[in-house]
Formats: sequence, structure tokens, C-alpha cells
Amino acid sequence: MENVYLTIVLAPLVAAIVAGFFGRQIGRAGAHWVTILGVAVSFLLSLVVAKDVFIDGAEVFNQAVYVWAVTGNLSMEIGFLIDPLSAVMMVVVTFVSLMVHIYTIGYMHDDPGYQRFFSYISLFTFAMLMLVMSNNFLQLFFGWEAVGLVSYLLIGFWYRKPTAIFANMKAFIVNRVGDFGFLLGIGALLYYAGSLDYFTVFAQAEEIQATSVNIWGDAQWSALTLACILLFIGAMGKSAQVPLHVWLPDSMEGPTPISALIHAATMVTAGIFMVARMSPLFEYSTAALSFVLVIGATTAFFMGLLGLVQNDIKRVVAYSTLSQLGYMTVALGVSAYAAGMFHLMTHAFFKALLFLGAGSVIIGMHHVQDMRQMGGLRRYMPVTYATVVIGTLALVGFPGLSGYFSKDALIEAVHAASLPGSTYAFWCVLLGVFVTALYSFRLLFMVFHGKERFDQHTRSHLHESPWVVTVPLILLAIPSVAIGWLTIQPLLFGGAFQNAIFVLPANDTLAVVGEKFTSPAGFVAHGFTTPALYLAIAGAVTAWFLYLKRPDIPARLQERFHRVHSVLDNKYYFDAFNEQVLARASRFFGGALWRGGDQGIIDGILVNGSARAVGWLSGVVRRVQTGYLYHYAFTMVIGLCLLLAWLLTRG
Amino acid sequence: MSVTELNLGLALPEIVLLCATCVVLLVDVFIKDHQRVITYVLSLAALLVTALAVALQPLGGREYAFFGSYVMDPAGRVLKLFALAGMALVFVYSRSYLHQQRLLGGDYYLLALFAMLGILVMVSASSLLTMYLGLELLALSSYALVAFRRDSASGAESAMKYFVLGAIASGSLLYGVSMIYGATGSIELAGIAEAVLAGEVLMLPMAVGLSFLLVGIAFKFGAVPFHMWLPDVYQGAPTSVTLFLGSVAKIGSFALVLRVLIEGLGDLYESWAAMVLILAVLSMAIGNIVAIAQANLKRMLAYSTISHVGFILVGILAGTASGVQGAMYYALVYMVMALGAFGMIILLSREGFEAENLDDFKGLNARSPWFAFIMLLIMFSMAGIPPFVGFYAKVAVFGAAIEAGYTWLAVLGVLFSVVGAYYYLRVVWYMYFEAPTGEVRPMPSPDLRFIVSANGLAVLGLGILPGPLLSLVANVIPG
Amino acid sequence: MVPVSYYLLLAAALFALGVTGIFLNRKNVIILLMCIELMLLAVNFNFIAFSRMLEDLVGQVFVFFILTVAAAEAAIGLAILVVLFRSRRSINVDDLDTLKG
Amino acid sequence: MIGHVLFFALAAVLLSAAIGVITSRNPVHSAMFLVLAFFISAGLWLLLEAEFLAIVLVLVYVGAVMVLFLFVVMMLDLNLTRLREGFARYAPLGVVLSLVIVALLANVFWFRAQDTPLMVTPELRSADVSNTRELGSVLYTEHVYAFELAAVILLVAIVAAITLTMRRRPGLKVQDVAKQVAVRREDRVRVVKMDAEKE
Repeated sequence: MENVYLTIVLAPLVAAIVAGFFGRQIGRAGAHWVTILGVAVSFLLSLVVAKDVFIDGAEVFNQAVYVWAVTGNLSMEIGFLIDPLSAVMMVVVTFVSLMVHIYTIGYMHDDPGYQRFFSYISLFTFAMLMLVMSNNFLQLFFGWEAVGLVSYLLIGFWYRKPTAIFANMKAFIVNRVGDFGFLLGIGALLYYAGSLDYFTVFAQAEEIQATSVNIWGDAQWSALTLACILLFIGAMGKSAQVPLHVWLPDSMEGPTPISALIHAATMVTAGIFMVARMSPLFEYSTAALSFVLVIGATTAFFMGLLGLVQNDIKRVVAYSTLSQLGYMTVALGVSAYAAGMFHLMTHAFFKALLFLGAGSVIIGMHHVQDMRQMGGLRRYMPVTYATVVIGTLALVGFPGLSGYFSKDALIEAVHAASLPGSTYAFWCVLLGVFVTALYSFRLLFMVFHGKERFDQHTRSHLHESPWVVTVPLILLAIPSVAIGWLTIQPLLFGGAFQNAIFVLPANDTLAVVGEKFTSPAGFVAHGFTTPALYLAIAGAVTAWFLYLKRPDIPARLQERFHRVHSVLDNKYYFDAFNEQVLARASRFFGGALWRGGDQGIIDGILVNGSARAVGWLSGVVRRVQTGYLYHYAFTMVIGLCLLLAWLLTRG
Repeated sequence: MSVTELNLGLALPEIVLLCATCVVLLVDVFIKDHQRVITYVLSLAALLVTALAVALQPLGGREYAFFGSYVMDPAGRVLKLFALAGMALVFVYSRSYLHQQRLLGGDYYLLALFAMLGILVMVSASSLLTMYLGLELLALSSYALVAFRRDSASGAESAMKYFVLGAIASGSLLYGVSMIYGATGSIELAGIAEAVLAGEVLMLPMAVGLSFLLVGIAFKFGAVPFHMWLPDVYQGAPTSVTLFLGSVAKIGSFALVLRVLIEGLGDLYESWAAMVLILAVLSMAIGNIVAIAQANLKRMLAYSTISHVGFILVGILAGTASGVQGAMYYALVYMVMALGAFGMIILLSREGFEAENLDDFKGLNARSPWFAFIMLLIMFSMAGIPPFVGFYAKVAVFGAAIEAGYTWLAVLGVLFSVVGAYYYLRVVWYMYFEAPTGEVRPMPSPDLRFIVSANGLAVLGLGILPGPLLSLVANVIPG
Repeated sequence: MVPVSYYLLLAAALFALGVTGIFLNRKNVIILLMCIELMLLAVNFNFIAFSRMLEDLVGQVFVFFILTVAAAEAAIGLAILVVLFRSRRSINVDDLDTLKG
Repeated sequence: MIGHVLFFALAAVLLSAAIGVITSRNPVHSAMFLVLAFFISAGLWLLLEAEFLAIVLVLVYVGAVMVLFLFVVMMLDLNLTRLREGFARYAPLGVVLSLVIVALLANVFWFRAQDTPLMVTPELRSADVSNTRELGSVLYTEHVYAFELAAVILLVAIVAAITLTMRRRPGLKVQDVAKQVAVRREDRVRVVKMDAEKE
């Protein structure tokens, strides 16, 4: 099997290299054929692997395929760990990636950077596969950074568009903050466990738990808690959890296929995957789990609220993604890792579907993204409409569709949990259901129903998107409908993940849920007795009332509750805080102390507040370098004096 | 005493290089400006022959020559080979630049060969006297090289600064050496180490000596607060000279630290570690922070050098074998990266125009995607992003620091490398996301094109396969 | 005869005077070079005194080489000074500030 | 006793000369003070029985290096008034730093050195020991490597000095001795035949 695994990883890489370096020679068609072929090969082989793992019950494969470097007793290697967890991720990643590849043919049809784009997304697929198939922290970090890099390149794909540049800089900087934590977490584990290999580290989890570290003052922390929280900070960056979420909505400046592939289905779930993978560590740290839970719950509810006031179609879906990522994180927090992964999988399908559907609308509307200029599109784009309806129903948890199973199981699990913060989390996810339904149907109604709010010129060009766009939509709609019904039993209650995910018996919330579980149909029936379903219906009805029946009400509400609205419209002032407080404070000092320096360059480049502070510092410190020889000499002499005095007075 | 006692064969590389340099000197006197290519070829040949002399020496442990003032060991051999190869690259990079800038004399090659000899001497020095002489040979040649463009006011200015500060540093270094001599009774590194081990040392004069010595070492290395000369000199010197100072010359500085601090005074670790710590932290901080505000690429790279010096010092500071290995690995890797970075400036320079400002890199991707890509590789590597070789260098030194109990220092180092990533990525940004200022496509000569590409790919290749170089370094620095 | 430390103190004073000179003469590069010569002279005193103390000739040999190198250094320094003067018509340190920041 | 007197006398002159070097506003005066300092140092080195170095100091330093300094000072057309400005601005800082250095070193060499070999007064050596012979016997044997390196450094100094200062200005009038020697009468003298003028 080793060769199969290698092929899965390398096929997209080869395709990316061919399309990237020889794009001019092979032409546009050549570029999409070679990359689609590469990803298709990966997808088919991933299916083979999944069959092997789930149906034939193959042993867990955990082996280094290449030893990179050995320093001391630390070995750095490339290795694969193939177990149910990675098998699920491989199928999801390659499938969504394949769909996005096909879709891109239509979406990027007129773009001059066609080959480059295909090269990037194939490269991304490669990096993501490296990440999920890794059996050690080094390779994990590698994949982590590589997907970040490609994401950064792709957000700024239209590099002549200033907003895109701003967005990719923001994504880059915010992710650096997360990566810093992640790297420190890996460093801490390396320090305490002395190895980069997953299983070597996992085996020492309890020992590390017993070690305590002095952070500051007399506060004693468990080393494991510290490491887990640091790792999770990395996940917060990648998976866009509050407060490191600010980059994800802005990343919608990138082309839509990217939003579907990277910023909804795959890369942003890397954090979720990573925590699930690290379950043997997180399990031993209640504090870390609580931290995860609270962050996730906050993201799930409050980011959903933001989706209500957005008018850009992609941003609504983006905030929905944030909220759903919050749900997954909540599942991790209550030790229902399997539920988190399950939701990750279903979400990947229906959210990719929604994004690509939004993209299809954008193609039809000639790159207008404002929902206030849409309406009644269902007549013009029937296929898109039908598939988006499926996606929406799946998202809000319509009984029997994929999202229903994953979300309901998740909410039940939270209900069963007794961790500090779990009550808060339960209310967040429950109310979140209402919010989800509200913004989802708001989108559906504003775009596809009601009055047509676009002009005559647009109407004349409006038609259904080409088959390369609609076929992926249809192909994604199928799992959105069916995957939940088919897989809930084995994945959540059948123990398919038992080799990969470790849960302490005391924490096993899913087992509580599982006691009542009989069959998928029974689960659906049970759903009618829980509040979640009625909240979703209430949300849908509210949306219908507000946006179809009485479209004048939202505006009046907005006027009436303008404070609330402006809080939401400004995204809780996160961006404003970053820009106004951090940036302005340093700008104030900078203006006073360092006028006429390299402001042009610094302003143009360093957009983030903390960066501005560093920039300001830089400008001040460079002043020390006056250019006068004697000042240089003075510095040396003073340095000499200090060294001498210090060394002699020390004894 | 007979000639055989000198063990002359051991010093063959230095002897060969000196003879070859004299040949170049004599030939250069008799040729016309348009025949300077002869000097160039002869200089390359001199390096090649010297490298052969190094490579062909019998592999052995530590061997001494000239009554203990010259040492040859595996680490020295690796350093010499790298320095010679780096110098050859410097010559290839410089040829077209010198031609473009109408610097036609052969003096560049001559002085650089003398500097090279200084580096070899430093690498093989086993007494403070030979170390000092090698150092001065390198320094004096460097002063002259910085000033050698006679019509350039900034060149003369930077040479003057370099000279005056360098002379002060030499004075300080010598003061330290004199104290160490007085405290231990020996100027041979082995003798000093022996005296320290036996405890037959006057401790106070030794402390004074260490302070003064460290000032000198820190200056040559360019560590804060003895770094002030570095940005001015890098900016003011002709780019081909900056190329040399920024890359190959650092091997000499590293040899100075290795021989004096580690081999000679290793047992006084307790005394110098704290001072090196301060230098390391300050260098990482000042280097990375001030680099952000620079608009001139040479100057930015100068500050970047300072920060890399800080990282190298972190390895030295660890005091362990793996720390020294990490530092040496870093120094070698840094040389390769710096060659590439300054080489790109040379590559973009045209007749009467130095591409030394960041603005000159704007939109390079549109003008020349391949070279933009090479520059991207180098910048990513300098920023320490995996899988480039710079990443492993940082891992090596920080790993050693953590092992030695300096976890907070490693964290600080990572923090500063994050700060540093800004300005490296800014270059990438300029190349890929800014509109080009001019439509001029760089048209380098084929040899330059080849060398730049090879250099950039080496940064990637050494990163993808870091094993061989890491194990080479681990083998030559005994644990 | 006097103890060795007298010479060391004398040398320390000379070295300090050289340093002071750098602070005093911020303008004239030539005097700066002379201050450096003073510092080297102090070093030579140290070596010779220690050589005497240790009854060891190596210190004197070192001085011999310092004298040689210092002569070479002075030659190159003055050559750079001449180049500087030719391009700037000045050796005022205050004029050397085009490179900074 | 006589050693003490000589030492203190010479040291006092040496320090005064050094102060003269750094406080003179005319570079020529500074150079002359430096020459004095070197002479005095040579005397002190004689006290330390380093006769050879004392001679070399005078020959090399005073004879060559200082002459070079004076040569350059006088060759360059310096504007002395400007060079004297701002003399005292950093003087306090410099004095304080120097005092700190001296204090620290005095602490080491004096107050905390009382029982160390630093306070030992070296014995006078017998008159038939030749310092020059001793030095000569190690310089070309034990230290031959350093000696050769020093030679290379001098070579570099020559090359560098020539590189930096020699320039061929266009239109510069130069002598070519070979051409001057090889000149023929016909090149310089033209015999013109003309008729005698008549009045």
C-alpha cells in the first residue's frame, strides 16, 4: 500500500509542477486536464484506501517512508499514518478538490492566470494531503504551513485588486499569530516528549500531564495543558476561531472556487482535524478541553449572528462557515471528536456546494455579489437553485439530510457533557440553530425568490451556468443529501474511529448519545422530540416572513435597533479594534516621533497594528544609526565599558 | 631545528594560494584593461588549485604545523572548502558587474585573493598571534576593497568608517589578547586551554582580557552594539565587495569564534556565556527590527546579516557540541543564502545603475519570472520558512539552545524571526504584487544566469535534503 | 626597577587617553588615527610588561608583529584618507554622514 | 630607586605627550607629540629590557609611520578652523568613560593585585644576555609562519596603497625617461634656411 499512498500525495504535486512551470507550453486545456487527472487519480486511490480501512478493516498503517535528517536522537522524517481519521479526510479532500477543479474550468474561464490557478489548487491538494496523512509533527507543520502559503497566494490571486492584497496580508498575519502558538506547542511537546512522532508523544501524555510548568508568578500549569492550548491556538488561526477569525471573511476576496475548497471545505478544517488527531493529548487536559469548548461555542453563535446582516452573498456563506467551524470545535471540546469529524465531513460537502452555488450565481450576475441586487433567480438558474436549496436544507438540519445527523448528534453530545462551560456551549449551539436557519433562508429568499431587483441589461444575459459548473453542484448535492444517513452509524456509534480517536470513558459523551441510537430512521424520528428542529423551522419561518412576506420589516428593525445592527455590521468591532486602537496608537506615537521617515513604505506594507508598532520601533531605532563615525565609536566604547564593568563587578 | 619539523606540507593550501596570488599579481601588471579576463581566469584557477590542495590533504585528526601555530582539522577543512567555493562564486558574480561599472583593474581579484588567504589563515590559526595576523590580512584587504572604487564618495566614506572602527576593534582585541597572554602565559590556544583547565590563570586580568577580546570578536562578526559599521559599509561598498563581505568573510568571523572562544576559552564558558547572550539578543532584536525600515536592499540585508549573527551566536551560546554544530551549519548556510541575495542585486544591475533599492525589485515577476522565483527561494530561506535550508539552520541553533536550557531565548529567537519574516516577504511582495517601475528585463550573461539559478536552487535543495550537510557538520565538530 | 603592574597601569592610562581622544576629536580623522596609534602603544606596553613578568619572549615577538601590522594599517588608512579627501575635499568627520539610518 | 625615578619621570612625560596628542588642534602638533610619546615609550621599554623593540619603535614608528602621517597632513589642504569646532561637546562623556575604564583596570592591576605575580618586580638580567639575539633566534624558527604572514600583510599594504591612490588623470603631464633619452636631434631642432635679410 505504501506506493498507493505515495501516489495519492504525489499525483497532485506532479500535476501542480507541470501546470505551474510548463503552463505556457501545455496551454489552458492542458493545464486543466493534467491537474484534474492528478486529483482524480488521488480521489480514486483514496476511495480504495477508504474501502481498505472501513470495509476490509485493514490494520493502521504507520510508517516512515523517508528519513529526512537525523540530528542527535531526533529524527525528522516523512511518514504516513493511515487510519479511519485520515482515510475520511483523504476522501473528503480529494473529492471536493476534484469537484472544484472541474468547476474552475467554468468559473475562471476568462482569467489570464488560468494555468497558475490550476497549479495552485493542485499544490494545495498536495499540501493538504501531506497534512492529513502525516504521522509526525514536523510533517504536520509542513503541511500546515504549505496550505497556509497556498491559501495566501490564492487569496491574493487577483493581485491587482487592492482589497485582495489587503485580505491576503491580513490572512497571512493573523495566521502567523496562530502558527506561532502552534510552533510553540510542537516545541513544548518536543521538549517534554523528546520526539516528533505522534505515537511516541501520545504514549507519554499522562507523564507530560503530571509535569508542571511555571508560567509566571507561582501559577503552576500542567505542561500538557500548556502544550494543548498552544496547539489549539494554531487551530484557532487556521480554523478561524474567535478572536483569530478576522481573516476568513476577508479571504472571500479570492476567487470563489478557492472559497469553496480552502476556506470552507478543507484547509479551515485542518485545525479541527488536528485536534481530533491529538485527542490522546487533549483528553488528559480538562482545562484545554474547556478552553476549546468555550472558544468554539462563542464562534458558533456570535459569528452566525453576523451572517444576518451581511449583504454580500459570499460573506454570508463565509460567516456561516465560521459558525459551523465553531460547532465542530464545540464537538471537540466535549470529547465528541467523532461527531466533530462527522460534521466536518458533511459540512465539507454542503458548504462546498453552497459556495459553488454562490459562485454560479455570481457568474450569472456577472460578478455582482450584492444580494440586494438579486432576487427571483430561480426562474433563470433552475439547477443552481435546486442544488442550493439542498445545500441550505442540509445546513439548517432538515431531517434526513446530512447536516441534520451531524448537527443533531453534536448538540446531543454537548447536552450530555458536564465540562465547565458546557451549559454555555449548549445554549450557544442550540440558539445557533435558529440563527443558522434564519441567515440561510434569508440568503435563499433574497437571491432566488421575491422581486427581481436587477436591471434590464443583466436580465438579458442571465442564464444557467455551463455544465462544468452545474455538474459539480449536482455531484456535491448527492453526498449532501445521503452521506449522513449512510455513515452516521459506523462513524459515530459503530466504532469506526476507535483506532484513531482516543476518548477517556469519563468524557465519552457520544456513548451517552449512542445509548438511545437504534437506526438512522430512529434518529430522525427522535429529532422531532428535540427543540433543535423546531428552532430551525422557526428560523425558516421568520426568514420567510421577514424577507418574502413583509420585506419592509428588516429595514424598520434595522432602524429601530440600529445600535445592535451597527455592532453586528461592524463585526463586533474586531477589525475596528485592530485598526483603530492598535494601529492608531502606534500611528500617534509614530507621527509625533518619526515624521517624514519611511512612512510610505511602512504604511503601504505593514497593515496590521502590531506590525505598525514594530515598524515604528524600527524607525526610531534606526535613528541611532546617525551616520556619524564618532557616534559609532562611542557606542563601541560604551559597550566595552559596560561589558568590562559587568564582568569585573560580577566577581 | 630542521625544515621537516615545520610540517610544511600541512600548510600547503596557504602556500599554494600565496604563490598563485603572486603569479596573478605579476601577470596583472603586464596586461591591458581589455585583457582583464586573464586575471579573472587566473584567480579562479588559483582558488581551484587551493581547493585541490585542501581536498587532497590526507584525512586525519588534528595536526599541527609551524611549532603549534598552525592547525589542520576536519572542521577547518570544511570551512576552507566552503570559503573557497564561495569565493569562486563571488568572482563569477562580480565579473560582469565590474565590467559594467567600469571597474576594470585587476586589483579587485588581487585584494580578494589576499583576503581569502586571510580567511584560510584564520581557519587554521592555533595561536592568537596567527589569528591576529590572519584577521588583519582579511581586514586590511577588506578596507582597501571597500574603497577601491576611487570615484565613489560613499565608497570612500564607508571605507573610512570601516577602517577607523575596525582599527579601534583591533586595538581592543589586541588589548584583550595581551591580557590573556599575561593571565595564562601563553598565546597558543592549546596552551591557554591547558592553563585554564589547570586553574593556573590570573582570573581578574583574564576577565579584563575576555571583555576586550569579545569586543573585537563582536565587531568582526557584526554583533550589536558593535555593528554600526556594517550597514554603512554594505551600502557604501561596491556590490561585488558587499557580496564578499556579506558572505565569505563571515566564515572568517566564524573561525575566529570557533578557534578562540570555543577551542581556546571553552572552559571559561561561565564567564563569556552571559556576554554572548547579550550580544545575541541585541543582535536578533536590532537586526530584525531596524531592517524593516530600510528602503535600500543592501542596507536591509546588512541588518538581516546582523540578525543572522544573533542566531549564530545563539548556537555558540549553547556551549554544547550540538550548539557549535548548529552555529557552523548556520554560518555555512548563511553564506550560501547571502551569496544568492547579493548576487541577485548584481544580476539586476546594469551599466551605471545599481539595483540596490527595494523599488528596483518591483514587479520583477512580470519582467523575469525565473529570477523572481529564485529571489523568492532565497528570501523564504532567509526568513526561515520550511522546507528551505534557512529553516533547518534555525532549528539547529534553537534546538541546541533549548537543550542547553535557554528555552526562553529560543522562543525570543522565533519571535524575532517572525518579525524578520516581514521584510523578507516584503521583497517577495514587491516582486509579485507591485507594478513594475521599468520595463527593463534583466539580461545577465549566461554564466551569471547559471550561477544565480544554481545558487537559488541550492537553497531549496539543501532544504529538501538537509541530511548530508547536517551530518557533515556533525562529523567534523566532535561531540 | 618597578613592579609589572606599574606598567600595566600606565598602559591602561594610555589606552584610556586614546579613547578620550576619539571623543574629543570628533572632526579630524587624522587625529583619530593617531588616537588609535596610542591605543596600540598601550597594548605593546602590556605585552612587553607581561613578557618581562613571565620571563617569556613570545610577548615581545607579538609586539614585533603588532608594529609591523600597525605600519601596514597606517599606510592603508592614510591611503583611504587621501581617497576620501580627493572625493570630498574634506576629512571632517561631520561630512561623513551620507550613509545612515 | 633609580628605576622608580626613571619610570615615574618617563611615565609623566609620556602621559603629558599623550594628552598633547589628543588636545592639540593642529594635526602637525599632534603628530609631533606622538613622536615624543614614541621616544619616551622606547625609553620605558629599555627599562623593561626590551632593547630591540625599543630601537624598532623609534626606527619604524618615528622614522616611517609618523613621517607618513606628517606627509599626509601637509599634503592635504585642510581647513583647520572647521576641524576645531565642537571640540568640547562630547568631552565630558569621553572623560567619564575613560575614568571608568582606568578605575576598573586600576582595580584589577592594583587594588586586587597585591598578592599576585603582577606586583613582582622583575630581576635585572645579566649584561651578556642579548635581547636581539634571543628575538632573532625565535623569529625565524618558531615564529616563521607569523613572520611570513607579516610579509604578506606588508605586500597587501603596498598593493592597496597603490590601488587606492594611483590614478591616471587624462591630460596629466608625465615624463617618459626612455623617450627623453631616445630623442634625436631632428625631433627637437629644425634648421631653417632663409635668405639673409638685407637692409
